[in-house]
Amino acid sequence: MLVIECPYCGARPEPEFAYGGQAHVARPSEPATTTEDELLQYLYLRDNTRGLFRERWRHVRGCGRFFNAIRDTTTDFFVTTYKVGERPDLPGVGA
Amino acid sequence: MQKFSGWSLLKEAFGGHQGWKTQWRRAAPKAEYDAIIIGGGGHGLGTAYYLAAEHGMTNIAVVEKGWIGGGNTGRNTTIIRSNYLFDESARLYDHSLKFWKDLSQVLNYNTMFSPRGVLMLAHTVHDMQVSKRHIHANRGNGVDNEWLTPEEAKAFCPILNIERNIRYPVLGGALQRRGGVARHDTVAWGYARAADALGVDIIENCEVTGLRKDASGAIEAIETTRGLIRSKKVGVVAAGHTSVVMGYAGVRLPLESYPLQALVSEPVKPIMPCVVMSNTIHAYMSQSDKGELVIGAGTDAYNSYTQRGGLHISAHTLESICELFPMVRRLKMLRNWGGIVDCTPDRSPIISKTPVEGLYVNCGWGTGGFKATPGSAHVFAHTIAHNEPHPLNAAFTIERFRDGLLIDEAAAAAVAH
Amino acid sequence: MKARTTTGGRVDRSKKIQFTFDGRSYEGLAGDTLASALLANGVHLIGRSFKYHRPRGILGSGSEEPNALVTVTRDAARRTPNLRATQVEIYEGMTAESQNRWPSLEFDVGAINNLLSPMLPAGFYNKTFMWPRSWWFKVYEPKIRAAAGLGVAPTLPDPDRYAQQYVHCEVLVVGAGPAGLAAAAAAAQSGARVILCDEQAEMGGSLLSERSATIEGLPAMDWVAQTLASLRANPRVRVLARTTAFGYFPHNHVGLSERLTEHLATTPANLPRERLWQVRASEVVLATGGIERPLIFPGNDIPGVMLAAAARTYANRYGVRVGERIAVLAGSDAAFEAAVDLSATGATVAVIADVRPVGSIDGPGYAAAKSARLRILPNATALGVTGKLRVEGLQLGLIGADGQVVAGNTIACDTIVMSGGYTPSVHLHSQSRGKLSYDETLGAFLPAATVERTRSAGFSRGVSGLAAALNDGATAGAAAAAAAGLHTTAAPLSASSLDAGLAGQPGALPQLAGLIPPKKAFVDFQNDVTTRDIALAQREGFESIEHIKRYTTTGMATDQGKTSGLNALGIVAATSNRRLAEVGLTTYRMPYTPVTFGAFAGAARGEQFDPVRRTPSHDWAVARGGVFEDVGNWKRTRYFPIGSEDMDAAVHRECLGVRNSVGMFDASTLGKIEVVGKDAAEFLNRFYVNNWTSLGVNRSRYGILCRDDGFVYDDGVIVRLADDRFHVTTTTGGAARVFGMMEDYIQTEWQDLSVWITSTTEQWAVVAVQGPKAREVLAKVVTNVDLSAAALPHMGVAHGQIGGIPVILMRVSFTGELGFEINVPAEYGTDLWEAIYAAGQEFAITPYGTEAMHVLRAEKGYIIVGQDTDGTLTPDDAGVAWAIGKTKRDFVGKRGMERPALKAANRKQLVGLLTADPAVVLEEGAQVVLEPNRPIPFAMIGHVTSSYFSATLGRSIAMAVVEGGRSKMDQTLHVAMPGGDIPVKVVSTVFYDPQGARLNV
Amino acid sequence: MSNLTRRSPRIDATPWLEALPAMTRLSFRGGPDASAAAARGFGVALPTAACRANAVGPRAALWMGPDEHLLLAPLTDSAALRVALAEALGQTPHSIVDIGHRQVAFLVKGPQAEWLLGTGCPLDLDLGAFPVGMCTRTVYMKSEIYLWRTAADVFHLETWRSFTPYVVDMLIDAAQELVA
Repeated sequence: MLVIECPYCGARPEPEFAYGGQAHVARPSEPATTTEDELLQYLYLRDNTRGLFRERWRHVRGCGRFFNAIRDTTTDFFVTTYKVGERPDLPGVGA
Repeated sequence: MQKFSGWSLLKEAFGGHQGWKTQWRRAAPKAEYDAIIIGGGGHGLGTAYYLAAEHGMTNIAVVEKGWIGGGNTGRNTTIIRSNYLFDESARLYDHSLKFWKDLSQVLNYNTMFSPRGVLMLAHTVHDMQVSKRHIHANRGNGVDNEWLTPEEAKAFCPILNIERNIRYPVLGGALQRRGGVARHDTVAWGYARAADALGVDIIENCEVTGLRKDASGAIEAIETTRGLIRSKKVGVVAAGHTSVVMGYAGVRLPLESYPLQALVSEPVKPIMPCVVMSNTIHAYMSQSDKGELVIGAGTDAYNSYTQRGGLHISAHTLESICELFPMVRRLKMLRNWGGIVDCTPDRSPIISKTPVEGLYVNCGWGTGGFKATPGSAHVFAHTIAHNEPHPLNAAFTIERFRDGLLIDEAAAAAVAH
Repeated sequence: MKARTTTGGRVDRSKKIQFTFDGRSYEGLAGDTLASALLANGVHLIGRSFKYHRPRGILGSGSEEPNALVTVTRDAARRTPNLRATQVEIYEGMTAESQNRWPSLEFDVGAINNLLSPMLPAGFYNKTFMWPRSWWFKVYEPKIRAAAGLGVAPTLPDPDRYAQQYVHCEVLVVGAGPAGLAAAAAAAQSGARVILCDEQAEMGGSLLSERSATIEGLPAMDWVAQTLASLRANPRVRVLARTTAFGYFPHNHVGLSERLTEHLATTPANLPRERLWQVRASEVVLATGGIERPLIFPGNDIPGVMLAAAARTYANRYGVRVGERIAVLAGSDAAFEAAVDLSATGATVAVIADVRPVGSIDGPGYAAAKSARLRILPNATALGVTGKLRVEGLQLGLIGADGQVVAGNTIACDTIVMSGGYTPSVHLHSQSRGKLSYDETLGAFLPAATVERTRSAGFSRGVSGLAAALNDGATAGAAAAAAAGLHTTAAPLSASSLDAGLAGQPGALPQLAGLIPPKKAFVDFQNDVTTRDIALAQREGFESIEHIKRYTTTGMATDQGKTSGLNALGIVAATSNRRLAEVGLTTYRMPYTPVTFGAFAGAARGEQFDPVRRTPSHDWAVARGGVFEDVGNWKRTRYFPIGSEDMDAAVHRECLGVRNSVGMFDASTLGKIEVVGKDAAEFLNRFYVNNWTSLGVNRSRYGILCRDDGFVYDDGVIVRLADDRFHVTTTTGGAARVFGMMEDYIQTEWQDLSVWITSTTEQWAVVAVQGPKAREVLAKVVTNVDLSAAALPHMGVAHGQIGGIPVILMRVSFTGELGFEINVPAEYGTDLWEAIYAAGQEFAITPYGTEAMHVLRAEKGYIIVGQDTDGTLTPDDAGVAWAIGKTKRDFVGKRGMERPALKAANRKQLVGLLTADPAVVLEEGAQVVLEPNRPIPFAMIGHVTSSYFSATLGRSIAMAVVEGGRSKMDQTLHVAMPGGDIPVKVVSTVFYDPQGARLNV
Repeated sequence: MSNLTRRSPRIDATPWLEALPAMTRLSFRGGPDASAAAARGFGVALPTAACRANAVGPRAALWMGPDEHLLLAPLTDSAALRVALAEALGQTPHSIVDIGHRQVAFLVKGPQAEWLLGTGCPLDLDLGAFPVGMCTRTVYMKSEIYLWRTAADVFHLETWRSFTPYVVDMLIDAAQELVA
């Protein structure tokens, strides 16, 4: 049971959160011009990073907000969490 | 290959067992192979074995970053069944189940396959509908699967609680009698020994650090902690680490790796004659030949490579186990461990060529890869040897996600309405 | 209690306790464990080993015990197998039994395996039982299975209760020996919240086994009592005895298992048997001490062979003389310390044989033994043990200068105690993913770099000696408090004790090959793993320690290698000429000691396994004999049988009741979401496939929701309550996930929209009134509303009152009849239900359940998402493509469903099926095929999704998804059944009133 | 003509549990402007600090999220409150949804209240970590709960109504070992 720092509520236990998968996966918003490959990227392809990974969480049993996190998937320790729309740069962390 | 049998055991007993030979050589990497398999689990070792045994490719290597069978092969709950819904899945898994039947004799290594029956419980009306759909579809594919009433289920598994006063009473179950369990380690060791006897190099403690392509973009070598090894055919069978390895060749996959836990109880005298699974309340249990109750838990919610999960995940599974089998509540958890399972969006595997010439991938087995070991290895060997898929894995491509031709075992189990 | 000393120990000699072991009565004292009480009665034979059924005694005195496993039975339902006698506290009337033997512990038929043992080396089962092939399934495997296991599981459900507790603290201290107590005291001084736990009944750790140690000038246990009293008086401190820290999880989450009642003769009804503590600690101090290692020599498993520390504990803590004539095998200085204390119990120490040469034997224990004039034999080892059910003698081996061993005397003795040095208990440090490094001097792995906020103290990090351990603990406790942001300093503590050296040599004793008697030297006692098994594994090429563990099963017994782990490593290192550090360790996994399943499950049992969500009509339905089904957490009434009706009869009647007059149905479980904001319509436009901007206020529309992959995800009626306010309904099971999906798109994709959503599922109770008489029923109860078709047409919405309470009336129908859904604030729901029922009496209103609802909607071809669709169907496949807003630029799933494969002509499409024989009801899930009478395997082109007998139509009806189904209208297909195919005709999914005449009245 | 009576889930009083009467309960959503405007209509400032409640007399505003507040008031205030809020908010974008029946409120109280909630709530409920005036959504065992500490040993707890029996039964079960 991880401790997750909600950018709004502070450090809270994992059962209050829902995982949201990889962060910053852009949704193609113009269906008319979206290619099959763009759709594939959006719907299915994921980095599945071993190491520092940008991911989404929702504080579903708390303030209800979606937010992003950078977590090391080899240790499950968080480096930081940040609000939707933000994107702190961090050495060694990919897109 | 030194013959294993009761006689050889007896003979060796008189010699103080001094005459047993090493089961597989401690091979050092050669400069070049005709094919390299990355990943020394059951699927990878099996692939090497079938490449050698059926396709005459003996100049091949299996490279493993740790010790063989140390990944999900040695960390799973060994459930074997083939009663999958879709034609493609049922045929692939049944292909595998047929191998299990005489795998011990073929490998001359007792894999302890025990077809004691796998019973999948239904707890809701919706579960029953899904079960029956499976049973009918399985029949069309020649896969045995039969419906049991709660009373029949209890007769088959006498410790099953079919009382109506529990939260989600058992409404029946789908039984595959040919399903069962096997001894996980022996699968890796048995394939390793048999492959080694055919000349396959099994190279442990050899981690892949890069994949090298030639000017045309085809695979030409792998970079490892033990040096560069050349090969024009490379098969990646790295389970939870597949994304990382394939990333070296610039191939992105529809995979996410999750922690999956399993646990065993202290050994007790036999109480559980079969395998019972409940997808609805997340519980899987069988009893090993040592007497331990072997219990599978769910995955954690998040991607991880830590090979461990949270306490709440195993606790949740034990809640369910104690409801289904209330007499085990006083028994104790002896050991709990975690694996890394690589899941695809449709929960079906990928056994496929890749956009990189000469690079093949076998992954995405999620929580259920052990059962498929021999069949998966067999068709993957075919794919590598012929540079074309075997008919049984032709549908399990990477492209199916782009084309919308999913084999959606997960969706087909749909959630309650 | 012939082996009880006359004085000393921490047992209460005034409180005698009667108990039975294998049916014989014994007497023990309050404070005894089962092991100490049996030893006090001279009983050493306690159990049988797993594989060879060898007689086994008591090796240790705590949770490390591999041999002395027993079953304790309170009553038929309260039988607990595989308990370590060394941890079981006796109580008056306790019934304990030995395990894995038949017919008796003394004479066990299974011991034949011991004679056959040359045939049963490690991995023997991999090599045999393969011929004849069928015998594996019929003979070998069943036999192996039947022989499996140690204790016998209970056969009745466990009636005891288990509790759980979340708790937070600044400092968690694991282990209440000297280091742990000092750590807790230092941390507590800072004002930190401190939790101190220890697996034993009494706190004090190694101090419990000391005779003469002092701390701060006090007898050690007086200091312990004083320290504990001060900790217990501190409201910020929690002291937990009988509590094992079993698992170290990410982010300093530590699981503790507390045993509350197992030691009591009568258990208070209000107390749980065990409690699982989930501790979240800012800092953790691991003061888990160490475990003594056995020496590996032939016969080292015979009852009467015991760890020196254990023998000393029995002497000093329990007042038990473990033998009358004792031989001591020393591999560390601690053995001498034990010899001195054993001698003080009145036992004769026959010899102290030390494997080390004379010059290298040194230490306080050695000095004490010398001054006690005990017989010390350096350069000596054990070649074997005589005796079967109890030690009778020790065969000495003498180590020459060249390392060769020659046979020495056999020393008569009834007990052999041994000390191979101590292994620091680094289990939890390792579980926390901390690194370990091998210390050559101590011969042990010690904690190195940490990952979590944790630190080890005392012997668990190799610090030995009482004063050193105390001060190491105090320093760690103070440092932990400081790291948690609190201030404290650790005052130095003074102490005196013997402080015998704890270092030793992991691995087997040197032996001369030719002299090894035909007896096995055990490494893992419970699993019967011998030195030869480990050698065999290596001979067969198993090099990784993980492979050796799995091949030999060493370390995999119920003690999880606590006494065997390092010895196995030592043997592997020695025989493979590797340094021990190179061989490496196997992974430490939770739990540290086995933990009861019930403790993990806690209070989640029976009905409380999962929340039961009930609707306002629930009690009414129960009173009417309603039969329920589980849908998610909800209980929904499936049907309301009258008298002896079965489901078919009840559903038949309920359907006709609705069609012919009027029925009522509790629709409260449907998910409801209020969507509010100036962009509410635009949001729904982007989210659902339909067009919403054109929907007028107080009008409703059926909506389809896809995911971006283009497959149907949910559906429901959506009402526009105002320009900027919609009332969205979802499926019962989809409520939470649709809400979450809406939040996802609002918060992360469409931040340009001014819209908010609120779940109102539980704000409203909903009664559906359906049937030709529905309007007349409503007219009797609803006021302030015009119910006429003109004022409130199909899909219209009106606001009225019932009994002065505002209600929302939705003219919607899932039956094809004139229908209304009445929404009332939930706390009026029960009364609303009863009011409708009362008003409907005049029309013989029929309460109906989900099953009739399913039939009625199927007659009209209305789909149920999750039954007729399964996550692989597009709206077009499901026949609801008409709902798609064709002119919309984008909506969720628009691009996904345009993929060629999702538009292929031969996709599975929802159609109706009619059997030739109207009485035959197809089975849901049955497969549709083109041709009859095919061999298996055969090609399947679809399956039956819904199938019922329609009372209205007097015949069966079914829906199915069929490849290219809509192009197969009127064709005959077949439904494959084991008993013979059933011919069916493909028809429209609308079986009843296709013009909708009954709807628009 | 029928009369409908309001019926709440039964919560038997124990030394640790106390049912609260039905109340006006609104879910308020909106940005800072809307919150400020709503405060004028409500008569209680809507907290801007996360997880904090303001209570003035019988009315309280609980922070539930960055754009979400739970407004509590006596049942009799209901109609007047809706009018006052509508006037104060005017055209400021916001959402008000009546959730008066969605949730059931009761107190968990007494010196063991913190311990009792700890049997199923994984939050740190120590007074230092969860002071008087703090509020949040969280979980108790398998149910979502709304938790608001109104005094050192009093927690105002709300659940969705169908979850109330589960939460109450679990609390009563856990409280068995407490002695009044």
